[in-house]
Amino acid sequence: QGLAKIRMQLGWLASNGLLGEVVAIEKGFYAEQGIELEIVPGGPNVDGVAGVASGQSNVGQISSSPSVMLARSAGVPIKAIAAGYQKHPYAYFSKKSKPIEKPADMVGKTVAIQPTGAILLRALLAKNGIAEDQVTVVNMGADMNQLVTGQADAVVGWLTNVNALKVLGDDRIDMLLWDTGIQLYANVYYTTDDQLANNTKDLTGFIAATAKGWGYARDNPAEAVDILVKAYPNLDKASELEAIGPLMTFAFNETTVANGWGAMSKENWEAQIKTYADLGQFKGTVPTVDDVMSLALLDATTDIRKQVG
Amino acid sequence: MLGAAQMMQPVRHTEAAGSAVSVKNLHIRFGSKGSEFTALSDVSVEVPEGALVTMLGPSGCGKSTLLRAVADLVHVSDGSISVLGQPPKKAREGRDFAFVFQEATLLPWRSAIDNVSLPLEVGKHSSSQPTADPEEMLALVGLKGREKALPHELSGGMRQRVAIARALITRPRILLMDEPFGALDEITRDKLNEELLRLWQETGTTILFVTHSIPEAVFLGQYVLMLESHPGRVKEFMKVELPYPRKLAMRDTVEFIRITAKLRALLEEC
Amino acid sequence: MLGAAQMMQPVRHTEAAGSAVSVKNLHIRFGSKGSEFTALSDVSVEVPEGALVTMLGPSGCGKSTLLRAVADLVHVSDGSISVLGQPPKKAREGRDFAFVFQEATLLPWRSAIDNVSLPLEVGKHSSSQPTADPEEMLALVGLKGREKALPHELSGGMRQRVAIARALITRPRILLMDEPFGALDEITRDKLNEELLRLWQETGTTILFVTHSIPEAVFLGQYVLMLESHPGRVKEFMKVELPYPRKLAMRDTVEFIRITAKLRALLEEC
Amino acid sequence: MSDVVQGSKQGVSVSDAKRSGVTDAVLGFFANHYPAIFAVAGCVALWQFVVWFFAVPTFMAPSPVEVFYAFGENGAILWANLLPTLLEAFLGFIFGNLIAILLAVWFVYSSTAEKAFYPIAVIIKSIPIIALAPILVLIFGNGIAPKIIIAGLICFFPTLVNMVQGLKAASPAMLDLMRVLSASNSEVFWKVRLPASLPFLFAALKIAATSSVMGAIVAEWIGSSYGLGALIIEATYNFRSPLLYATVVIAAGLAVALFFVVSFIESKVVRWKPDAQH
Amino acid sequence: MSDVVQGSKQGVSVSDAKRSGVTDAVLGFFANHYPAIFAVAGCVALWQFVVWFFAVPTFMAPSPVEVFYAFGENGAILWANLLPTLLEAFLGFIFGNLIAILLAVWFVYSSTAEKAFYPIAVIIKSIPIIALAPILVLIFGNGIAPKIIIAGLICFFPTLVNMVQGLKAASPAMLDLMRVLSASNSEVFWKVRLPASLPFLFAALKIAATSSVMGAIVAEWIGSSYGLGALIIEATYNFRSPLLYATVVIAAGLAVALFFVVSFIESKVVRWKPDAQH
Ligand SMILES: Nc1ncnc2c1ncn2[C@@H]1O[C@H](COP(=O)(O)OP(=O)(O)OP(=O)(O)O)[C@@H](O)[C@H]1O
Ligand SMILES: Nc1ncnc2c1ncn2[C@@H]1O[C@H](COP(=O)(O)OP(=O)(O)OP(=O)(O)O)[C@@H](O)[C@H]1O
Ligand SMILES: Cc1ncc(C[n+]2csc(CCO)c2C)c(N)n1
Ligand SMILES: [Mg+2]
Ligand SMILES: [Mg+2]
Repeated sequence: QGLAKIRMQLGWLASNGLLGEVVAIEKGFYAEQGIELEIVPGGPNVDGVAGVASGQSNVGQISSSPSVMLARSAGVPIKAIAAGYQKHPYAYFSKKSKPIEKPADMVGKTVAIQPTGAILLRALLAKNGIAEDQVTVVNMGADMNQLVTGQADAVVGWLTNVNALKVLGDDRIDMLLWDTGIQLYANVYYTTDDQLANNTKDLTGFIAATAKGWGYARDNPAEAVDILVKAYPNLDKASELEAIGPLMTFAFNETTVANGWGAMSKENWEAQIKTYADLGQFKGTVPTVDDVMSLALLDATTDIRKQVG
Repeated sequence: MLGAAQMMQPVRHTEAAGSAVSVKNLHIRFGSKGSEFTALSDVSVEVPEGALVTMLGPSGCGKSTLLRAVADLVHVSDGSISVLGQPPKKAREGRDFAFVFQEATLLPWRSAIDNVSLPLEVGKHSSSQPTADPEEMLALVGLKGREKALPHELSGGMRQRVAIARALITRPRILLMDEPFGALDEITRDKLNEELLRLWQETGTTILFVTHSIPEAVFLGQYVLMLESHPGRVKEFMKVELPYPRKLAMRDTVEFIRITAKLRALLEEC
Repeated sequence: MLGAAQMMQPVRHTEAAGSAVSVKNLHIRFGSKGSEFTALSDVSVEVPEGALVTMLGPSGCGKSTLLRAVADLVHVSDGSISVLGQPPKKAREGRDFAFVFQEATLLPWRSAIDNVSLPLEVGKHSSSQPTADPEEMLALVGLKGREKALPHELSGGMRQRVAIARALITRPRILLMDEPFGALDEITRDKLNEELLRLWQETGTTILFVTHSIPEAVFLGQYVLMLESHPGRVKEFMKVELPYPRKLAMRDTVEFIRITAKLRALLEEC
Repeated sequence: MSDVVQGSKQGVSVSDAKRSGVTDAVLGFFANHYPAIFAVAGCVALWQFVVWFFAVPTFMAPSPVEVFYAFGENGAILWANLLPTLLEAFLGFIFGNLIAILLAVWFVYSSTAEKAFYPIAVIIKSIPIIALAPILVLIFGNGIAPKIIIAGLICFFPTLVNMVQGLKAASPAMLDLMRVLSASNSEVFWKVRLPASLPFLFAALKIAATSSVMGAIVAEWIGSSYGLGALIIEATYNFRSPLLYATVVIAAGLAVALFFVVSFIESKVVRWKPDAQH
Repeated sequence: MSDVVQGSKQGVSVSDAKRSGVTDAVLGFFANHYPAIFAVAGCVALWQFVVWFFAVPTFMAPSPVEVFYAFGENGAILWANLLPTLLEAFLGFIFGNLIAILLAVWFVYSSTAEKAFYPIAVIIKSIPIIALAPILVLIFGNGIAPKIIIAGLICFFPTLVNMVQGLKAASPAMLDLMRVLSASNSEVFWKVRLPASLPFLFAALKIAATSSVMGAIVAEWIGSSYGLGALIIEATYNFRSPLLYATVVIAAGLAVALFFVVSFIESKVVRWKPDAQH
């Protein structure tokens, strides 16, 4: 009754990337802010940007920060408003017998990536002064088989995906993309310029409540997983219980201790833009930091967010 | 056996009021320009209203083609046809004629009785047009008891009889029959010959009847139209000077035999 | 016109050495248990080797079914058939017979000439089996010049003639013909009747020939087999006491007329 | 074993069937379907053998036994996700085929319409769902509607092509007959063209029966948190192989069931023999 | 305009065609295809109008003009990515249909095979590509092979269903004829069943022509860095709507072209009329 509706468009499957949101719904944090949250599904082929840009949804969550820059450059009027994961969990996995612990180890190896990850690998190589022709790149789908069978020396994935890691077992070396110098955000929240200007109050409430939800989830992982699995019965409770530990290390770290949940920095975004600009990824104009992100909502919710930092 | 014929209102059979079918300088060519085949060349015939014209001619001379042209089923290359004073298309659309095709052409998914009643279900038959009962029509052609059989369960002659019953079920002003009795045994054929004559005399229907049997052509025909081939054209159009009603016994008369012999001689020339 | 027949090696025609076709207590039922239909009931016939048997009977009495049973095309419910001392299946596989179906049954994608030469292309015809030239066969049935026509470009009678040519192109030991001349004009029919007789006398082929024309049955047949219906069974199997070679003129003889009259009377009883 | 029961008449044609009704039905079913049962069983056995012999790890391909356990463990989830997919597939099947049939009828009666819109239909069919999905979601929102549309779109094309071909397959002789009877276009359609096209239509419907399930699944990939499709991506991206395979088995089972429902209806509807006789 | 040229005979049937060969050909083409041209032009115009009238932003749906520009700008990329997809689609088309036809032949001659393996074929067709892809990559590696297999798999099923139906559509009368001629199974197949099934086969091939393109694209989505499918992913991921639409237009164009190639071949091969005459 009288609650303003906020639709949040996912850019990926409903998963543990939503822990805070489902907890906040269940615990009434959104209602406290006078809003009601509806979660719109996305998927591997649905980044949801069109849904947000067209105004069907008020806010969106997208897997990786580059999407926001690329969309902005293509003229889509969206801006990042918060970073769900401070560090991107994207990592290169290799075997101990043929380890890839640092970028230089990639030379002469075969790396399997999804086509959309090609630009990340190029950025990694450029950042570390490795010529692209020194690494053999092959394609992979959603599975890790090529590493197991030896068809490739490295595969990629998210460190939060415990089931994927289980497949690889303990005979595994992880190299986080973040640690190679390509520092992206994950689970980025974004909205349109228009929403940002005209729906400020509800969006502020949304950020505040979401932050509270994530904080509650971190403090009560077992209960949070229960809530998540109740909301999305297709999920596997055991895996989610295992995942929540590593996951929280991406959602909360020293930055959030200082600046609260969801914090982002202009410097980091600037570095991201530069990386992409140097690789010629912007077909339109090169966006400025203020084009791709706004700290307005974070600033408006500093207090609450810092409580859950 | 008299059922169907009796049901129809008796119409006094008057000699040739107007022209039921008038064919003038008809040419029909098949195929595309280079490889053209002339099926009919300069055919002209007048069929008086209420007449019964039987058609004879060597196989492939164009008898079916002529009937089909009258029924607006083939493209006329040259010349003109008028049916009851209208173009064939009009007559077809007004359902002025029924057609018994050379092949039975039954709908394989319909039982015998349903095939017979097809004309009652489709087309613009005016409700005033008298129709017969499908079961009685089937009985008339000797298929009582096989009403429910599908075409593939019927013998060749049975299928042909279903097609005949189908043509007779509405009372068309013109009946076009392409070898309707070709697959029937002589007994059944004789019976249906008499039945057809009675129907004709009682209703005044104009009938064009293709046959390969010279005696049948003479026995039934008020006129006999003979075509010859290469290319198909009129060889003879003659009046059969035998009185109606005709009885089967008439076929042994001298006059009858004289006419058939004459026609056979003509046919041999074709 | 003599071409095809002359090509075939003359084989002296000897009277009934053994049995070409022997049918014993044949029963044929169609349909499933509940709604069974008996097409043939207790039919027994012996066709001597080299005989020419013509078959008469009212429409739907089971003539086609009998021929099809001999050719191993329908399931025999009861009784037995032996063809040249073998089961029908063996005979069929050994291509001991050719079949002219009641419907022409041409392959619509093949031209007339290709339809005629089909038997030369398929099946286990031993190379020793004499065959005729497709063009000559087509000429024999009066289709010279229409070799390249597709079935849908031919008239009904023409299609039937193609089917006849197809059956005659190899020299089978047994010829099964189901109303082969039904759609032909009398002149063509007479010609083919004579042609068939010559072929039979020269080659010693056994022929089973279904017809609706009593004169045709008598003119051709060494024996006449008459079936009656409800259910289909043998009404009469008689020898035609007329000498060969038979000439068309024979049809006006008293003896001929006597036999046809007798058969007509029998048929009327069926 | 020796008493004759009325029911046996309807039973499938087991020769000398004089057993009791139930035995009869069971044996009849087995007699008719044992090749399928053996083949499926053989495939499952082969699969189990390969997994066992090559020691294929579960995440690459679980063994049938593991999949079987996954059924047990995830029974409730599978069941809950089956129903929405079935609904989408069914409605997509109905609408897709209906529109295809109507279009085919239009094409057959208007050659201008055929020339104009057949290419358009081919174009629409050739647009990858992934490019269409955002627009559909934009217009129809995120509910069941876009899923039905996608399932329908996937059924649509084979039926259109088959129906156009089928409606044109009516024999000229029958069309002539209808012409002489001055039958209207709709009468020609119902009495001749449609029955003549049934073999084509049923082939199309069999294709559509399986495609509609696939279509519903694909549609769920464009954004859905329920349905077999959602479960498949969930299982794929979260590396739950046994669940993935169990879901695929359910989906395939659904498709096979729909396929055989259509085949069964066909056998009841088409009881005549083609044109020429004997 | 007035001189009669030989060529006009082959020209399409423009009544009273007595123009020069070239004019004739152009006019003939136009006369035959103007409905399609108008329809496509109409759709494009409508699209342009909607985009303009509702001021649809480019990132949602670019206008035809923008797509046209995208063609110009990305001509080389589009061309380079067209060829691999065409190759995959073509080879998938060939193999998928070949296997489907061979299976259909087997099914028609062995009812046990049909009962055993038709359900298996339905099951295989019902397995989502996404579940099959990892196994295919496992077995066939990362090259063009799994793409051809996926394109083939997608073509395969409609052809199988249509061919089974088509091969069974031969008239009993013709089969009896062949029986009497003691024709072998293969003779019956080549002389009767295959010709009789051609309407079904061509319907299937038309479906397969468009499906094979779609199949190649879907296959490229599961992991490829070239081809129209990869370009679609790339364009989507980078929010390059005009390029996305240009690629989709190319893909659809390819599918339409293949469709009409099959239709053209059909019109050359099937020249007879169905069974009954006149
Ligand atoms: N497949 C079938 N199913 C049911 N009944 C059949 C089937 N085939 C034939 N019959 C029936 O068997 C009987 C004999 O048919 P058949 O074709 O042998 O007759 P026929 O003597 O050749 O007749 P016609 O002279 O008309 O050709 C007919 O009553 C027919 O209805
Ligand atoms: N569609 C067609 N294309 C080409 N030629 C045709 C076509 N239809 C008929 N013909 C030819 O026209 C001629 C006349 O055919 P039609 O069917 O009228 O003969 P008919 O007199 O009825 O012969 P029959 O007594 O054998 O039935 C034949 O030579 C035939 O080959
Ligand atoms: C660039 C990039 N984006 C997304 C994913 C996949 N992904 C997106 S969210 C998620 C689960 C985390 O909660 C996973 C696995 C990827 N692999 N690479
Ligand atoms: Mg004719
Ligand atoms: Mg018969």
